Amino acid sequence: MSEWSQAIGAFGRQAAAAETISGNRGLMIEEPLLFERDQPGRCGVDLPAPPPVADRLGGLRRGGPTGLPGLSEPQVVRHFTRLSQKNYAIDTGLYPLGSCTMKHNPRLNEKLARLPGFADLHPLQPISTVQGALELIDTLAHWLKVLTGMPAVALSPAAGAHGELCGMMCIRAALDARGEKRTRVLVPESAHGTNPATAAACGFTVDAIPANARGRVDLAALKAKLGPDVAAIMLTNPNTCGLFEDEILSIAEAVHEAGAYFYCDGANFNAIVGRVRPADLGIDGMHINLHKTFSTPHGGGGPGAGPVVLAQSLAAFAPLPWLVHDQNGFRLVEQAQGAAAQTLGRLKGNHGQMGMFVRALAYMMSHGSDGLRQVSSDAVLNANYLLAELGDHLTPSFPGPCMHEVLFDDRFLEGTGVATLDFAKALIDEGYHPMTMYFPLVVHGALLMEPTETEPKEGLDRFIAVVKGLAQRAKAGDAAAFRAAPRFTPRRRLDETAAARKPVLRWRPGEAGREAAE
Amino acid sequence: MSEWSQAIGAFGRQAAAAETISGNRGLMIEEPLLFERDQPGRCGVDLPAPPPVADRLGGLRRGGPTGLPGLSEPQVVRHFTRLSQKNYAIDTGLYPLGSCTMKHNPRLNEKLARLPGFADLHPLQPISTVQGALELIDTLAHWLKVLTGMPAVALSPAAGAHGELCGMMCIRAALDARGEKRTRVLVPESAHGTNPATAAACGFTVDAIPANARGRVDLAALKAKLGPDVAAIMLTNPNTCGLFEDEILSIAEAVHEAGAYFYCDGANFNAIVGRVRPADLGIDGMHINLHKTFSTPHGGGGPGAGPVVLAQSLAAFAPLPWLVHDQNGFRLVEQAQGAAAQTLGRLKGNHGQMGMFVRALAYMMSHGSDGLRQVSSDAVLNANYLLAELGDHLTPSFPGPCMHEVLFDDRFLEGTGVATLDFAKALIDEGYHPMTMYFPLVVHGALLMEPTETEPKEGLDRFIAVVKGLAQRAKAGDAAAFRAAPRFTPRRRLDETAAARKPVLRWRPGEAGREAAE
Amino acid sequence: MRYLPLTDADRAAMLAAIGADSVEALFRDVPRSARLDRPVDLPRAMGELEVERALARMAARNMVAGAAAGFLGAGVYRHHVPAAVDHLIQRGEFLTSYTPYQPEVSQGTLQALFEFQTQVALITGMEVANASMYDGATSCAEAVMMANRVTRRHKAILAGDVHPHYRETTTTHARFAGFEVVARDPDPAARDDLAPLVDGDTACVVVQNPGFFGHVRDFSALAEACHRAGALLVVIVTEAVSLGLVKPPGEMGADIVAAEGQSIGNPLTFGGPHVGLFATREKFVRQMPGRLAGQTVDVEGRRGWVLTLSTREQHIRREKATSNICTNSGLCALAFTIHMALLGDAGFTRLAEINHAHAVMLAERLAAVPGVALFNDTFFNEFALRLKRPAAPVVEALAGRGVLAGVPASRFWPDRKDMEDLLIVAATETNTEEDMAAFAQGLREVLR
Amino acid sequence: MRYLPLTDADRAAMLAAIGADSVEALFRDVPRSARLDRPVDLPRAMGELEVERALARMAARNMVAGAAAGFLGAGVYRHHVPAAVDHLIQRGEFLTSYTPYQPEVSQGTLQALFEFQTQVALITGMEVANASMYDGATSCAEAVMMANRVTRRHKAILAGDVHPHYRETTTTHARFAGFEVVARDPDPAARDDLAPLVDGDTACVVVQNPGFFGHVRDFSALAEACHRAGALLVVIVTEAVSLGLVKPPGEMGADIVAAEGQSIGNPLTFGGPHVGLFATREKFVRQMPGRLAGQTVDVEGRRGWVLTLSTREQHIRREKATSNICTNSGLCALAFTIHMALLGDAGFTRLAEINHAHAVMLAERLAAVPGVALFNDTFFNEFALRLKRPAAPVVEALAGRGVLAGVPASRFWPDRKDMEDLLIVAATETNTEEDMAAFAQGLREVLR
Ligand SMILES: Cc1ncc(COP(=O)(O)O)c(C=O)c1O
Ligand SMILES: Cc1ncc(COP(=O)(O)O)c(C=O)c1O
Repeated sequence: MSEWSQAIGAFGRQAAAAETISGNRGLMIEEPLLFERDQPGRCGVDLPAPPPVADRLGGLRRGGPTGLPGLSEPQVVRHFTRLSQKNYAIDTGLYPLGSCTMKHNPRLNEKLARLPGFADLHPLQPISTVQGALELIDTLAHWLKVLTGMPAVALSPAAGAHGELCGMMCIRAALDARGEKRTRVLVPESAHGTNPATAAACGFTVDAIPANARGRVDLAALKAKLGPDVAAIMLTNPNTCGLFEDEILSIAEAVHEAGAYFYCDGANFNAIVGRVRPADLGIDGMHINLHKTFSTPHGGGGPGAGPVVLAQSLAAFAPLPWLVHDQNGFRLVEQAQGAAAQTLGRLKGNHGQMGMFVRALAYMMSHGSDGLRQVSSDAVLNANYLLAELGDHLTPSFPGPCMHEVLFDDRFLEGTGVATLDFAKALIDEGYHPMTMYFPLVVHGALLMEPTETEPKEGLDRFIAVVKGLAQRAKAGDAAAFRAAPRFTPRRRLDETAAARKPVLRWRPGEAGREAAE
Repeated sequence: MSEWSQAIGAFGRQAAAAETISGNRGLMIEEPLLFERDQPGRCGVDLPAPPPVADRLGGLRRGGPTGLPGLSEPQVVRHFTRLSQKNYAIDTGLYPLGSCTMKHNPRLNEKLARLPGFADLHPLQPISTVQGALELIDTLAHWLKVLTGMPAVALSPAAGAHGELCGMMCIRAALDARGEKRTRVLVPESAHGTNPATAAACGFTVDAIPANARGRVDLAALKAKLGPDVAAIMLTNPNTCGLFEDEILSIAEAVHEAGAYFYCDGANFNAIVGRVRPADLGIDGMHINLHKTFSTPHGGGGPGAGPVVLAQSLAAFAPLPWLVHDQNGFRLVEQAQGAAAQTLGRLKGNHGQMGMFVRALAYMMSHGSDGLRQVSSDAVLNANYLLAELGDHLTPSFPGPCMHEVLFDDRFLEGTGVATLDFAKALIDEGYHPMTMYFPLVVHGALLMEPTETEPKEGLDRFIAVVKGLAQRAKAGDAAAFRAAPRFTPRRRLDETAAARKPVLRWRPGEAGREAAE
Repeated sequence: MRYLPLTDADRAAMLAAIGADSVEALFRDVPRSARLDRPVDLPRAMGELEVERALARMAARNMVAGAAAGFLGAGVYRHHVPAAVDHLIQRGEFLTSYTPYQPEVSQGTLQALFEFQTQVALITGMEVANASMYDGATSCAEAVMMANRVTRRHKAILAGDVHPHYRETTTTHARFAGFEVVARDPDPAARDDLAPLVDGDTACVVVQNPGFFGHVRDFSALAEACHRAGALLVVIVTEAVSLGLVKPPGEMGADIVAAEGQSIGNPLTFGGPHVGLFATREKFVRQMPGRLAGQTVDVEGRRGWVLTLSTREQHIRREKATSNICTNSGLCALAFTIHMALLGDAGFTRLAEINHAHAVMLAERLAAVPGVALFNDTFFNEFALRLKRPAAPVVEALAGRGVLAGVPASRFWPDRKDMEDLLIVAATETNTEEDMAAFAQGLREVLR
Repeated sequence: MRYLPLTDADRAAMLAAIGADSVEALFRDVPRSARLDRPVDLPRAMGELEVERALARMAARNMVAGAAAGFLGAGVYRHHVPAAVDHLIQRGEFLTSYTPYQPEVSQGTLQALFEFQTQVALITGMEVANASMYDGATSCAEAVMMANRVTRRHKAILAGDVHPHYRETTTTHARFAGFEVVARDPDPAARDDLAPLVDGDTACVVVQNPGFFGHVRDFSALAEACHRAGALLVVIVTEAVSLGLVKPPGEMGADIVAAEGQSIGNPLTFGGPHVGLFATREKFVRQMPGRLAGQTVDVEGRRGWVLTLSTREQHIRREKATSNICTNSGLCALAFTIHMALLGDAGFTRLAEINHAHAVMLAERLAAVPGVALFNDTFFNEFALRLKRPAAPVVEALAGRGVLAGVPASRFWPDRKDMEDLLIVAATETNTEEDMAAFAQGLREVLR
């Protein structure tokens, strides 16, 4: 074992021994569950006594207490401040999570989304009182249509997967309108899980298409699979290997010839925004994750927004509501009537993720058409720089150039006893969020790195030095040290198997909870 | 050495050995200076090109560049986010810094202070356009006067020390008006450093009065020092030992009989707010730290606000501006004229710390007269609880009851080789901000603890357990472990002597700066 | 550009390292015909000040709900959110992190989700809850699809007073996922008894409480009827605050609760993003859609949290997943969790009591206006009025007087004459005495 | 009460542990006559919603500067502050921490202060700067008192175009600290030459650049005159943005620079809190007032920061301290540091250029209005106009038309006829073409 791993080993042991009385370690403070801070009679809000009235509940009053814990405001503020300190985030460092486009989230967008003129609007106010809100949505739609070259956009989808659903439903509706019953959808093996899941949710069967040696769709295999029962292909482009489907025009042609539709998963639009219009690639429908390409914050899992741009052939089936403009200004079509008679109907409540629309539009206007083009240029440049600098130390799955993300597999770890997972955990100790691991499934032990355009070169250089260093250590035979990682985090590796075997999904009174220091 | 200190020792050594490549440790990420992130041509704002004009600078253009570093917004956000993570704060844990009243800072107050109707007002707008702002200041003044029982309040002082200056200047002005030249000011040894510094800044000489065995002003000694050349006494009450000056009425009487004034340092008003009115104690003038008693945030050192309540005898000398109300509404008196002819003049620009006024008033209104009374009750209760629970383990300097803070000295550490400083640093590792150390100067190795009313009992119980545990360890002879503390912080003990011997007060190009990971 | 750290010098150096002579070269896999050689036809970059001006101008063209006397509900409610909530959710560590795939550096989000799941279970009276869905309407559709999986049946009966958006969203899914929906006629009087309709093909019955028209009902009997027939009872809640006062679905025998959580911690935001709540029985947990945070321990034996049971999810199960959802409403769920933490049992109950009291006071006041009839015998903070003439123009007229008077049923059923005169009115803790007086007075004048 | 965590049960248990039978008993040292037995006569506790309503009502009674066409300056300037600034200073770790007495857990604040000190030194062209003072006016007074210490003399000469508030604040200190102030007459034309006044008793000469009436001047010659006489030159800057374009005081030979930093990172807030900048020469550092962050290393040899040279300060030196200041303007200094970090050299210069250009455009426009004469030949973003009639009523009239037209000199010198017609006007990057047009048009009409 190297000196390094000895140190780690020793450290690991000592760390446990060196526990403090409180269990805290300086600024890293243990925090129990809210429910373990409960004190009856304590409350974090002051509400006036309700005016006395004869209730109208028809005898259906809640019987006992809810069991919600009583805390004061200072405790609540401290609780969530401490929890936040146990998170890694874009604001704290490089977050090269491939396929997730973890770019800088401007605070201007947060500020504008909170303007009362947007945040304090009820979706069902008279249309005459929300013309500014509808103007904003219309402006966003215009930007999305121009950037994609598509004639229509459905704005209500709440996220990428929801957008896929919208797009695939449009395709089903179009087929129905054509009186055709096509049931098969072709999905590359490298596709994100939401693609097959979406196809299935729309009543399609999924047929996987293999990749060729170059990490793209095997055109021959695709053609072989095309047939009268094929409804569509769901293709991610650039694909999840970070590669542009260079035969995309032939793919589109073949698909269309077979009478099928071309749905594109636009999660990776950041690689081409401002430089390539999906319409010019023969795409019939594509969702855009505003929370990726257009920087609305991920918020630890959401919310997002997944507008879907549509070709003329699918536009008539777009979900409700529709936004139209006439001599009286803007108007919402909320019923399947008139021009909207063929709509597939509603996909969610109200009119879409307004809060995300404001943020995305502010982001777009800040960049402008020139800036957005620079976004894709720099995103691709940063990824290729990682490929160039790390290519000799890790094992790139495919030759470059890549697009906005670069895919490595675990061949460089062969024989070291270090797995992709261990390598990722070692990166955590170094102050980095790991890349996406084990996705896409088409290569072994995938490491998918997406730096995004908001990372400076100096930052990438530091990251590169660390990755190189870790690769050397792995090859030097320090598997034990890697398996011990992470060591400097609020928690070390967690037992996911136990979590799944006996799921504990909520707190219950009297359940073990280790109290932490105030 | 005990097992604990062995572990620590081992840990200390290993920790250094276990350094990561990056120097980062998981979520604790190294961050260089802004200046070390400089890249010419990079900018965190986008400003339009200035309209072309013939300049009017009379040839006085700046010659070279400023040397300010160029960073993009993502880097700046990350830089300051990381820096913030190296701070301890009320939001993250107990902050029992005696004499500083580190209580919860409500976010409501932050929100209200940012209402454009307050934050976006120019101090020199026509008076007719700021009536609401003046109404707020007038309302705040009313609350302060009722809570203290004093007839007047000067609102412009920017902090406690500035308030002291205001109060002592009023006294000098009053003496001048009486045609008396009194030069001596009596200040207890236990006084905060700003008291003597203020007296000196007003041209007085400082005469220290000793404390009695009970930690209060020695009345006899005080009387002995009183004389025709004594201008005033500056007394902190409750005093910095956390004790109420129980002979205060006799003190006031004696001082007044001697023709001197009674100035009170109101930094500890939190102990009595809503329960005792300074006017009823014979006080002639007292400042109130809105950033202590009334919860405006300390912001890592400021800003604060130090309004001074004044007795009738001093009111005429209050600094400009004065706020008056007449048939046309509110008005500011900004000149030494009419009723304000005797004013001591201006103490700062504009009209006082408006941003703090909004926060303080929101805090007062939230509590109401009943809640403020509860504030002092709970603050005193919490401090006495610490005294009761820790009394047998540490050495209280004086018997209880104490007021809002409790004073211990280092006798309990005698012979352990552990100093107050070491004990404080060990608390840091346990997740606590230390109490005030080595102040007041009247006891040896002072540990002054002020929990404030916004700490829950459970939190105090955890703190008590930790302090007891550390006291035992100290007595068990673990001095080495204490001297090694803190170990879990972004930096361990820093060399303050070196810092003062060869001061490095700014970054200069080419100066050593260890780069950190992005 | 302020968000782009690369300088031209950086770009040149990086291209050199890559061995490409231009960025264009990196796009060589893009068919030439599809490469744009110039920026698209949209405005150029703007500074903060300009962007702020442009959007503020749009914002100014709207009537801010808080600036009016507002009584709109119908699934979205204006409540007061404590300042601490918005402050805390904006902390970068929450705001700018991704789904917690790396638990060692995501314990903050994971613990908060676990707390969210527990709160949702507690207020609904259910055993378990997930980490959120997009909104109430999609929760409803997912609940029905889950019921299909659990019962292996394919018919859902939707009550006539389930929120129309929820009904439509579910119907949309039914069409494409291939199950049957029996959507009952709108039922403003809440007279429709569904028990007789439940048969051996019925996967679930979907009801809402309080109903879309405000009625508060006990579905215990219906639950029994469902269970007797091997069907599930799905209860929708669009006003989460009602759970502070009204008997929870769990105590009525609900098998799945699909709810909208916006009322707690989240602003109106013109209808989104909001947060779907989803709760059910422990035994169905493996059929649940969405993410789940679960408790476990780390290698040092310390308690911690992870995402769990992911074998239900799309990234593992792909076409066999329980749902295709990936991104959910994490940050809205966090806002919910923080607001609920501040409320606690005492605050949550008190808040519900105030809402109810305000609604009762308002209902009495408005019912006294000539030409106005109160529809409901029972309600929580929302009720339906029958006006002597079409409601929509009345609402328009009142908006002109600074009163957002409620939602006309015709907004949802423009073609149904019987809905034309119906007005759905909600009151919350944010309504003052003056608001209510203004509403009553305005209504009196407009109906004169 | 929402901010008070103790429950009655807690209180009882704690009293028992203490051995007191009531909280009153803990106040036994308070003379009985001074103990209130009931709450004072003030309103009772209010919830967030009520407090928000009460204060929002007061806020609504003011004319928001940003809602008007605003041209006020005179020491306080309305600039656009990037959203990131206010977001970052609100992080609890910055907002709710105290003065960094414990460096191991205050490295964030300490490093930021070190960066602030460096930025201030760079833009003023001075060698060192402190960690902030209350505001520009108190910085000015402290500068004069420091000059007294350095020179062991007791006379300060204050130029006639130093901001009146700065002059008055300094004069107040002079009266009580016992030094002499020669305050020259207001000098709107900036013709006053102070060099001849400097003598062997002079501790310092205080000038302002740009002057209170906007003039930009070179004080190099005056600096030499001062130094020849063994006096110091103190230069005041009330508009920090000017340092992006105007030759800095350091290059003119200034010994101390006392400035107002509000323009960078801080809102108007009706005049406070703002942030005083204080910079000087290295050799005078031990005579400096205020806190200083300094670089050092920790026991592991890693670079870190501490508060240093505290032997100058009140908590160590007591009556011999260089100043009595303790709490300063930390958070405003942080806002300054963040905004300046975003600007960088390119942005800071550009910002200054825009301000100057707007002022030049405005000056030309207004000078063209009949009855208006421009006073200045040189200026940065502020200038003085001579109107054909008293300025105050003109400003009142324009306010009625939504134009905040500047500051009438009579606001500071109500009794000086020669100041009556003077109007001090500022322009910044926040003023639009429309703002300027509205001002010119309004002025034309009012003066007609
Ligand atoms: C390639 C791809 N497709 C689809 C999705 C799903 O998008 P969302 O999470 O917004 O539903 C993602 C997000 O991770 C993705 O990376
Ligand atoms: C007792 C006492 N007096 C005076 C002061 C000075 O107040 P400020 O820091 O607001 O100037 C303090 C603050 O620490 C204090 O504790």
